[in-house]
Amino acid sequence: MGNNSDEKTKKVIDKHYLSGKEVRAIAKANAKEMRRLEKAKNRVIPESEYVTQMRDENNILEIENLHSYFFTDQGVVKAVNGVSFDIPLNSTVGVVGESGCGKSVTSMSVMRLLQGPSGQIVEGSIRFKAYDFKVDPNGEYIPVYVKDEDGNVVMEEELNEDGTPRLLKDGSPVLKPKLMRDENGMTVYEKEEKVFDIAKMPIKQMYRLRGRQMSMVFQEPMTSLNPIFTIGDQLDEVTLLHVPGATKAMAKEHSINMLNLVGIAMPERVYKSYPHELSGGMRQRVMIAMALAGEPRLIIADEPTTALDVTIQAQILSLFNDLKKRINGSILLITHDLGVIAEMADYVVVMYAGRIIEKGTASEIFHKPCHPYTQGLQKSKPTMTSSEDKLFNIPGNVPNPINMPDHCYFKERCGKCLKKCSGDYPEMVQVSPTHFVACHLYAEEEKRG
Amino acid sequence: MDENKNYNSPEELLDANAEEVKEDINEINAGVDELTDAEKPLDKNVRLLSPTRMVIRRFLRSKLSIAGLIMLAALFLFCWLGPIVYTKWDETETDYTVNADYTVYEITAENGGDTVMYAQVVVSYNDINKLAKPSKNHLLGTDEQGMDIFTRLMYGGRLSLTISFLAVFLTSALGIIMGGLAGYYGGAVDNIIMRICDVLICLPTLPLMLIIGTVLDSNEVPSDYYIYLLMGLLSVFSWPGMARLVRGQILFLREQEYMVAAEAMGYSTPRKIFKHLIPNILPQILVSMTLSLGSMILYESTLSYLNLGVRIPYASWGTMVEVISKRNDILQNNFNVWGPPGICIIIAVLGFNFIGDGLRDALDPKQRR
Amino acid sequence: MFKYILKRIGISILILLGVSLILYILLRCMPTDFVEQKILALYTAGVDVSPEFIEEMYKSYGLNGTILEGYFSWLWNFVRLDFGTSFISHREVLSDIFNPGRLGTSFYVAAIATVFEFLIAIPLGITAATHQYSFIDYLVTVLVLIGISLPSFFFGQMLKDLFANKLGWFPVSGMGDKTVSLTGTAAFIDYLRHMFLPILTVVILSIGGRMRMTRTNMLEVMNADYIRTARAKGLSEGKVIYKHAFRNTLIPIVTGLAGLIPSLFSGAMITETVFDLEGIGKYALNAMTQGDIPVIMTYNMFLAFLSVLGVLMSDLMYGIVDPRVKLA
Amino acid sequence: MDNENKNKRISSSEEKEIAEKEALELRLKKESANEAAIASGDFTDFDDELEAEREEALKEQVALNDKDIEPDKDAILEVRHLKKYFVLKKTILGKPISSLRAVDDVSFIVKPGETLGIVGESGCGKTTMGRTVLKLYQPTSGQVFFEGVDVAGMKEKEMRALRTKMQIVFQDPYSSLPPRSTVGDILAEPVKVHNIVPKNEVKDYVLELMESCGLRDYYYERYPHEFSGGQRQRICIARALAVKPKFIVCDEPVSALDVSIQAQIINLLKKLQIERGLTYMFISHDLSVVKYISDKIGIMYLGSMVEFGKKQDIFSNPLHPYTEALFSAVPNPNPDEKTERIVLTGDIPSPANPPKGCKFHTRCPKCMEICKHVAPEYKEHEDGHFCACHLYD
Repeated sequence: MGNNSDEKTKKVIDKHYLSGKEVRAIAKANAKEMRRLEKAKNRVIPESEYVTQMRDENNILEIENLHSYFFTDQGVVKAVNGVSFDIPLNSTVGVVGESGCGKSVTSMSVMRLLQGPSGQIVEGSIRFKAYDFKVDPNGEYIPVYVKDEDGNVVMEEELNEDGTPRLLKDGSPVLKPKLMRDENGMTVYEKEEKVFDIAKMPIKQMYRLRGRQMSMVFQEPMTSLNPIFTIGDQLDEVTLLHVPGATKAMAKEHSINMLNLVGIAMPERVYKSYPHELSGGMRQRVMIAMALAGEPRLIIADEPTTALDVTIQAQILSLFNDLKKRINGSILLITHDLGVIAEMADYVVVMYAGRIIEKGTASEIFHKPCHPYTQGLQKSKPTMTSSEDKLFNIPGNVPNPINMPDHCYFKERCGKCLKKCSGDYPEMVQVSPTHFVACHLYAEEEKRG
Repeated sequence: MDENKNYNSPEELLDANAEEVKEDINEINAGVDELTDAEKPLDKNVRLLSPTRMVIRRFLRSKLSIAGLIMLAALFLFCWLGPIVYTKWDETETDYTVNADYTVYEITAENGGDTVMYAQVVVSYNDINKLAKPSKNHLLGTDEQGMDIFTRLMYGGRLSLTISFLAVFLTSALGIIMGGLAGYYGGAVDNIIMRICDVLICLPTLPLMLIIGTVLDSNEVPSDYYIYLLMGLLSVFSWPGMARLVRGQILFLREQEYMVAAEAMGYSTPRKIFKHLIPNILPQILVSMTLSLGSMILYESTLSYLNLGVRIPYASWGTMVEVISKRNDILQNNFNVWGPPGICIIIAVLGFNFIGDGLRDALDPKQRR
Repeated sequence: MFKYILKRIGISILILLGVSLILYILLRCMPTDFVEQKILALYTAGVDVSPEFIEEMYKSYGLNGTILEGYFSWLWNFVRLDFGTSFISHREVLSDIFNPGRLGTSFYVAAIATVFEFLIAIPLGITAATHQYSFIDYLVTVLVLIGISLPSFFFGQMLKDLFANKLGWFPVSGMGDKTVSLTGTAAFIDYLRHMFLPILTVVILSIGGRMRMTRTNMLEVMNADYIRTARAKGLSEGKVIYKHAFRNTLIPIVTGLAGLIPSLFSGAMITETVFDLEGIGKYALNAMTQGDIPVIMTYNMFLAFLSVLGVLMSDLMYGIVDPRVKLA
Repeated sequence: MDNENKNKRISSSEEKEIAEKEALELRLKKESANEAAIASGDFTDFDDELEAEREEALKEQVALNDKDIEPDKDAILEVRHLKKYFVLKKTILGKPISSLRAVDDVSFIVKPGETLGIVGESGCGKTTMGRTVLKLYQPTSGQVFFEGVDVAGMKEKEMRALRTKMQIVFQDPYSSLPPRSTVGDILAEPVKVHNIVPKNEVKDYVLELMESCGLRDYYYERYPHEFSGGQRQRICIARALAVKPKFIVCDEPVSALDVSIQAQIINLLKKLQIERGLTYMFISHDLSVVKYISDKIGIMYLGSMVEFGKKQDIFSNPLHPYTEALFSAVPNPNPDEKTERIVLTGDIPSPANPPKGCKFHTRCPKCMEICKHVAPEYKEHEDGHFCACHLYD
């Protein structure tokens, strides 16, 4: 036991840990930044400040240069660090990456569900095309009136409570414009398409989008349902909240329809039960039903099958695939499992340490992976059909995204490093109309070709 | 790279890809299992908080913890260093300076139709200087017995704090042993200990102490160690709280995989308990002990206030406040007699509670910020 | 369910037996002549204690036999609700302790204080939790800690000195103004004026713990996954807090209500003494300092019974309030 | 009076005898009816409870018969009729009323240097089995021979010495390391306790161990919370190796890890196996991982082994419908290859209340009438390929 070697290790440790002074400095800077961002979240601003235009009309969601940070005692964790991708209408986009790559934080940012005050969207924009009720200056919904062929509003007699027509003093009936009603007898309100920049929206405005325009299925079905309300209560809540004028009975009918839709065999019984009486797979179905109940245009599924058993995962995946055809909306699927992505997604985004390193259509990513990380990821997953003797592996560990270097984050683990890799972080390079990669290997090529 | 090559079919693409993959495997697998230096820089980049600093950092984040530390430090200095520096009076020394009380009576008398007012001054001499107002001689005045309040405050503090510490240590020791036994062995041992806990918890503490006080009285326990005995017995009856905490923690930890791993390693039972279980429940025990120090001080002072604790002429904070339970005039006129000890009690209890609360937050593994 | 309750009642009886055994052993720790002395002292002080009474006392407490004999003879009397006669008042303990006026006074003070405690503590606790690390949270935490750090005797006396002696807003002590005879509303107002300070003392002393409990529970619930689900549904923050989070926080609060049973009837010993209220607490304290054994034993058994009842009730409440808990 | 009473007593005991006799007859009748039903395939009047009792008795008989057979000399581990029940409810006197059959009559053999993969979903008892084999749980019944010695009946003290030969690596790398010890302490403690190397060589030994597990020497003084999941799992593996074991139970060692790290750990385990001649029992829910590392594979469902055999046999010729379903449930990472998959309906039943007959019949796509009533026998179909299914009767 050399004293010398002991002392050496000691020194290494001292450098390894943050000093008290540094910690105080971090805490001070964090507190200031968090206070500023929290304030911005709750301020009241006119709508014009967060209503924008889509870059491409075929997209439902466009994320551009999104930065979401966590302010921790050990420094700022740049969980999402300049992420940009689009979700086209009626398509499924899969985000894949390892733990800590920022995929879940991205989805939470879209829903504005980051846990404040430490988690904050710092920069960037998330444009979402909402198709929502139009509101008049008083904040009321505008009903749609029945019109005849000439475009004039049809008038109808106003009725008294007993069903007899209400008459004016001169005996003529009181007329009012006839309201348009849907098959349930519900009043139809005017809707309009509007593009919101979610990153800039005051948090109170988000209530209009969540559940109705975009909804979310979470990873942990066991804890994501409120244990003291029945499934029915929790499902009805969505309908009652988002369908104007909905009654309890209608909500129940709708909820049971939804439970049927997600393949629950005895919807009436499940409707009355409490979450703890159901199995994990059933609860995840309920979560999906809840996400569908508001008829949103975007469903975010954050690792929806990770907590489930293989055979149950297969059930849920086939349910999703079935739903994809039936619902009128897009899905943002977050997962670490390439197999799940391959089964579900049309477009794939690969993330690493808070950044996108590659994106493209599913077949591009799976058949022509460009980034060494994507390639490595695919090869390191043992498959049912492969039979190599030794599994490929990417050396090293997933980096902790505090104090990231300026160069490519994957450099240390990459087997194809160039000299250039020690330089700036690589730009996104287009290798096909739909395929982008952030790697110096291809930047070279682009210049050459 | 052949990214721009055209493939005729997906199969072809797949094949081409497969070959490429093979190359890559050979390329990258060279040196995979050996430690690559590649890992080093990123690893080094991240600087974390050491566990101790993490706790200290969280503890000191709260200004309340700092306030608590300062309050207690001041109080301890006052009680232990105070009597060494300020030696003018002793704890039980009565000030025998004779002082005179002047009482003025108004007397009205009729004097030939006029009402005339006289003042009659009655001078009464006390053989002791009791209930003196604060002065240079007595910084906080004197009490009923003519003893210096400032001095008694320091000695009383010594006693109150010492007793509380002893009681808490005794309670915790009992609690840890009983809870540890119950949690580790489970089964019948657990059942018996927990039923004993149930019984003890149902015993009302304050009335119980009153009975014990009566018992001690009846057995004519000398007042020198009367309070120690009383607090010792209090500990005997108040360990169930700690025992339940320890038991719960042990039951939780036993399920943790590292305890299963210790079992799989074939460690002996004492090693498992003392090297693996106890160090991991120590933080919770520490928090609970700090918080119960506060409540012990409250108990001690309450018992003293009820005339069950420290007996005059010895001082304790509770005893010093006790006077006012019988004398409304002292309550009204002599705040210097009962105010300072009361405030000292509050400061001590508050100090321990502040620190306990800060420690709880600092050691809470669930805290993420 | 029924079986469960029976089982719990059985366990409760066992606990009560344990409590009674401990109490009896403590009692027997007193030298027997002490009892005699105590009674004689009372006799000489003018309390009417006859030799027959002493004899009866010896018999009912088995003070002349072995401990076990004595215990069973005492227990037998106790089970028959024969609690003996008080040394001091020389009345039946049963009617003396459970005197409606005495029990009522303690109950009113405790009940009113509890209502205020909940009304203040719960909203404050929730606000502190939903604004974690904010100024309000800080303030609440400080207030909580101060509240639980106050010694009741000192704080009560301070309030008395300030509001009664110095400011004269409230009467110093007692239950009513004895100098004048009041009726109707005036008497009621007078009663309230006398009760105000004791209630204030109890509220301030107990509010801290309740607030802290609410805050901790609320914080835990607010971090739960289902709160995130509720937000993702599009519920407003207010609804998330008051419907989803609060309902979950309510479970321990409601079951905690049953745990209040002992404190409702046991009386606040110190507070009642400080403000000179004729409640059960003051009565018991008096008995204890004077060594009135029959009263002490009965009072302590009563408290033990109440706390066993409280535990049982709160467990039953869990079964009712929380759908996850099945009592079996 | 007395006489009358006596008479009554006699008559009552006589009645009892008669009743017993009748019951026995009825039972025999029912038993033969059951047998006939099984033979004919008509289960309308089938007595399920009786059948369950019969099967239970049969199992016990077989276990009793096998008890005295010498353990296999070539095997490092031989498990015979292993059962582990957890008591859920008991009477006041401690007699179990209902119990959870986590492991229900499992038998297999592992040869030195092999890797046995155990696959199953949650609640199938794979983790319990891993721990029971190591006697971290006391087996309810059955025998576990480790190198020819029955571990199941061993006392704790004897067991302690044997612990150096068999080790375990856990699933959750976060809860399996004590949070308040440094990596050095964690690794050095077992070495010191079991005197693996002389005291002055402990540190060097540990550093060497760390290097072979891919851990840097300066990690020695660090705490577990500073490491990522993969590194923690390396520490766990190093800890298991510290006592130079021969046999390691790997309880889902990679399922909490990221894909790229999974591969690292699997490769590490493989490397160590070759270097140190280790035998693994590799428990996982991920078929593709198990396939990669194992020589033999056992598939469990609700506490029972439903199929067991060499890897090649199981993959090329899966016998049990559950195995087939598991295979097809694994998502295929090829977006253009949309294979038809067998999706099992319904949920996994609770192991506390498993279905009658074949436990899998509630979800089985090939369920027959007999499956609902009679539990299939676990038997060898080909050389070393076991299966419990009525399809192959």
